[in-house]
Amino acid sequence: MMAVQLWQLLDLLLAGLTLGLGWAAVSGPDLRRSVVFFIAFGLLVAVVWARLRAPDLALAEAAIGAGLSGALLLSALRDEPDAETSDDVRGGPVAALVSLAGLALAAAFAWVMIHTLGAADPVRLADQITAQLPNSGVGNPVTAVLLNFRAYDTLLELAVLLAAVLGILALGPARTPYRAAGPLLDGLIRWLVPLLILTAGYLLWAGAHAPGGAFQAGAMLAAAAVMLRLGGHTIAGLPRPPMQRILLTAGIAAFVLVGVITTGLGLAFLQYPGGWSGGLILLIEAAATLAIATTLALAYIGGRPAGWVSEGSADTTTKIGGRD
Amino acid sequence: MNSLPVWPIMLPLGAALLAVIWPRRSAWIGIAAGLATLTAVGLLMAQVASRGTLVHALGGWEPGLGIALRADALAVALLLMSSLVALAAGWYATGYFRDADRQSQFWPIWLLMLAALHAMLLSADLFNIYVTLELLGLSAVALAALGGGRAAIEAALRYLTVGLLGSLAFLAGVAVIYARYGTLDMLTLAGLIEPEPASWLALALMTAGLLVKSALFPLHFWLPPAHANAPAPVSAALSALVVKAAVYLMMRLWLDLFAPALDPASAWLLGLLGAAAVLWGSWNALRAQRLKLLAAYSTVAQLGYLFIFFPLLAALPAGPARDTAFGALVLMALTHAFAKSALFLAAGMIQQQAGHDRIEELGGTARALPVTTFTLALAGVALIGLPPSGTFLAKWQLLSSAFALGQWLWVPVVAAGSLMAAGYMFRVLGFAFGPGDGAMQKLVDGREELPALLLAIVATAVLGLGAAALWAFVAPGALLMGAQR
Amino acid sequence: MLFAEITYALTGIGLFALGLRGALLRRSLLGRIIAINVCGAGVFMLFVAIAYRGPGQAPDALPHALVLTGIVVAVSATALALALGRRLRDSDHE
Amino acid sequence: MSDLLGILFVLTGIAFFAAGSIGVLRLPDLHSRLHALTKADNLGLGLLCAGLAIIDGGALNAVKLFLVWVLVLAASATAAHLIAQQALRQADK
Repeated sequence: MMAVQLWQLLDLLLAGLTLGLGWAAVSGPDLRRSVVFFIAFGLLVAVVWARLRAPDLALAEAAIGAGLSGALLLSALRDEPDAETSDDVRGGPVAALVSLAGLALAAAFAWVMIHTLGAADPVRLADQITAQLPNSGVGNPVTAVLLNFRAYDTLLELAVLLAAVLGILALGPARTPYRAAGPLLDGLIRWLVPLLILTAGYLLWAGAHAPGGAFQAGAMLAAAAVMLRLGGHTIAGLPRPPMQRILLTAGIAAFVLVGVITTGLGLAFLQYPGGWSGGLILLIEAAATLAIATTLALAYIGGRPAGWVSEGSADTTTKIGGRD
Repeated sequence: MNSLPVWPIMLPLGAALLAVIWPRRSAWIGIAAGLATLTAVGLLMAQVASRGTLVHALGGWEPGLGIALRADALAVALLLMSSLVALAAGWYATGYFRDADRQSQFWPIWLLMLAALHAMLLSADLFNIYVTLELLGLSAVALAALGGGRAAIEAALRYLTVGLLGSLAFLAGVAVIYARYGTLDMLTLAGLIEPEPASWLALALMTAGLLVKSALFPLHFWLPPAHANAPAPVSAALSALVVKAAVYLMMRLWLDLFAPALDPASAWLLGLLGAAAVLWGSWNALRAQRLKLLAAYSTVAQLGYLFIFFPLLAALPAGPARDTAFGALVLMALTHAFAKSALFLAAGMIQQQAGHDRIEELGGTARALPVTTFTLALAGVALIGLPPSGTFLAKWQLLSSAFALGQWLWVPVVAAGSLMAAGYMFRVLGFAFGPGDGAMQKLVDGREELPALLLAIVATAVLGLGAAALWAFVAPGALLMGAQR
Repeated sequence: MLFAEITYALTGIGLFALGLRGALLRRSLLGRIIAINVCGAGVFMLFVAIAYRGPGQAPDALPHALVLTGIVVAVSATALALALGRRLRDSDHE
Repeated sequence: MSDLLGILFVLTGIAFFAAGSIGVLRLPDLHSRLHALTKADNLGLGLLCAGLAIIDGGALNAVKLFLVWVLVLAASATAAHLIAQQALRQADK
């Protein structure tokens, strides 16, 4: 009985800390503080995922939610000349009204959820997933959902990543690179990058039966790219642009090819033929890892790398069409 | 298993990959993909017409555990609309983007947007719909930013942040549904949803998200700058297709999935907001100084009409009267899509030739660009709702349903909206036919005016004259999933 | 009803409302993006809380997969928004 | 017995973390704050990892925990160095 109450206390502490950091991150007006608090908030959310027995999410949140988002926000902060804008947060009656509305929404939402969670059957789809897990080709239920049961969601999610990075590339050339690293940072990068690549390979492989998978592995590779970029490597270790184009599309291409082949066999789209599930999933995940890493790395670079447009045309950002 | 529903999504998606890998061939890839997608939609339509609704369980898993695609008459009608409009706008884009780099940036994102639209129309899974909403939103923002000017980037940024909040509200609603009913499959849910607080909260959250996306007054503020500053083919797709996708989801939720849990009177809220949108949008279109801004405000108004149908449909009992009103709603949405895309493409043509789109300086346009001016006039016929356009029939039906149900309020709104639409369209035409040189260059290739003209002809003549066939095709699906209980 | 489930579900709702408020009230792009991300984290936490089934039981993997998808979508949108913001700033300096 | 030892290690580690955090909040200037942060946290994390390894008892996990400690050590040392360097540069301006 004591132990249960201790856990409850820890839950309350963790929940309260999360809310407090969330508040600190959104309340402003100092942008630098907001970014730092947001990164800390992301790490704390990763702890919450671990607490709620979602290790896959804890990994992804730490690497993507806190890590990469944080890196993106920090480099955006570099462009902000006046990070301490005192008029950043709206005040006055509008603010009071919005706060009141937010409070009312939260109260109504909370009331409904307390009643719903009190009455609803907590099984939902969990038992179906457990029952079909042996037929999915992998042992980790999250990977089974992502790459088999709801593989189509993951396919469209890779398309979301692609759309975002194509939008970024269309906006203009890459950000100015960082200056070359000093000896100490350079030494760290030399150590870390191979280790990150190794970890990515491990996470990709382990994802079949343990926490991990394409997204976590891709994020690790992207983290290696971010490190390289911070150390002064202009294109963050990426290959030449024609290869970048192929890598960007690799994940979706693997999905679509497998899907087209399965429909050709008279099966449903992405219905892996018996016995092939495990292998096909690993193949798709490997392609997706490379695609995710390339996408996130290019997003971090923030624009077209040199040579992105083929020879013969200058890489300009002329305003065609929008002559207004 | 019948795999036809997969192709309208996978053809543009696969083509987007090819367009990324071969940037110099992207225009050819895009047009070929547009034709192939149209063919696939045609085949799907034939199947649905002969065999009824098609369901494809992706991955072979039972829907619930897996995700199902579902092609019914409504979805297929809108698929046909989007593949036709996208093909015409894409054809136009090959001439519009003179710069090879812009051309190669445009096509992959354009094809991703088309895939997202089709995936959304066909999806029968609530979380999957969230993913398609995000894909549609991000690709639309990336396209809107292609204009490159400060106004375009600023509008795209607001479009993005507002859209993200909308998607998150939708997702919160999905979480409530999963917590209460334990599934995300809409066909399963159609038999489960009860009139209770969890359902209402979920619907309220999802509706809030979708109202932002469909730019219903007063959440329309992001639309005019985003649509008016994007490149013309993008504006056409945004106004004709992207906002309509959100309206389509509203139809699915309000008239179908949640209908058994709702008091018909609650749809009055949507109707009232729609009426306000008609008046506000038309008024601002009348005052607009630029042709593309006029077209964007006109979209705000025309979307308003679609929402006026909601209280009518909610009040009508199942039967022929409801089917007819439902058909009118679909007809209205389709006609607006073709007319508005034609209007934006024509406006883009004028903007490119004259170097501006200021309405009061359009003098001489009729002499320099007779086909484009004719397109403007045809699109105007459809937007005002003159016969023989589809809008005329739809508004007629809307008014007769309002009379039959005693919902008098909508009658003066429709009348005022139509009068103002006549006002803003005749204002444009008046200046276009007026004297002046308009600083027009001679058009190099007359074929560039064709896509807009064809779209306008579909809006004004084909949909109006073919309305009976459309009605017969869509009406049996008027109850959609509810019919399968 | 489990204590942890309801605690974290309510925390998620709180974060959702906090983020929404921040996104509506902050003027700077960076501030708004952070608020939207906090808002998203709130929705994700609601999903993960629903998935939790107590210390002895394996949690429901479906919401976990959905949240993983959501996290990736969120970082894509963040990157696009920041790139647009930078382009806007550049065009101000031109 | 080994559990008790492990818990002792973990608690001592937490105490170091707490001291470091208080140092960051209370110390007057950047360099002494950095000092408090890196010293206390590195030692604290080391004790924490050691304690967890003792409680777990497995050799493989002990190696992993050791690796975690080494990586954080390397990263925080580099970060502290970079921050201090940047501070000196700004002070020169």
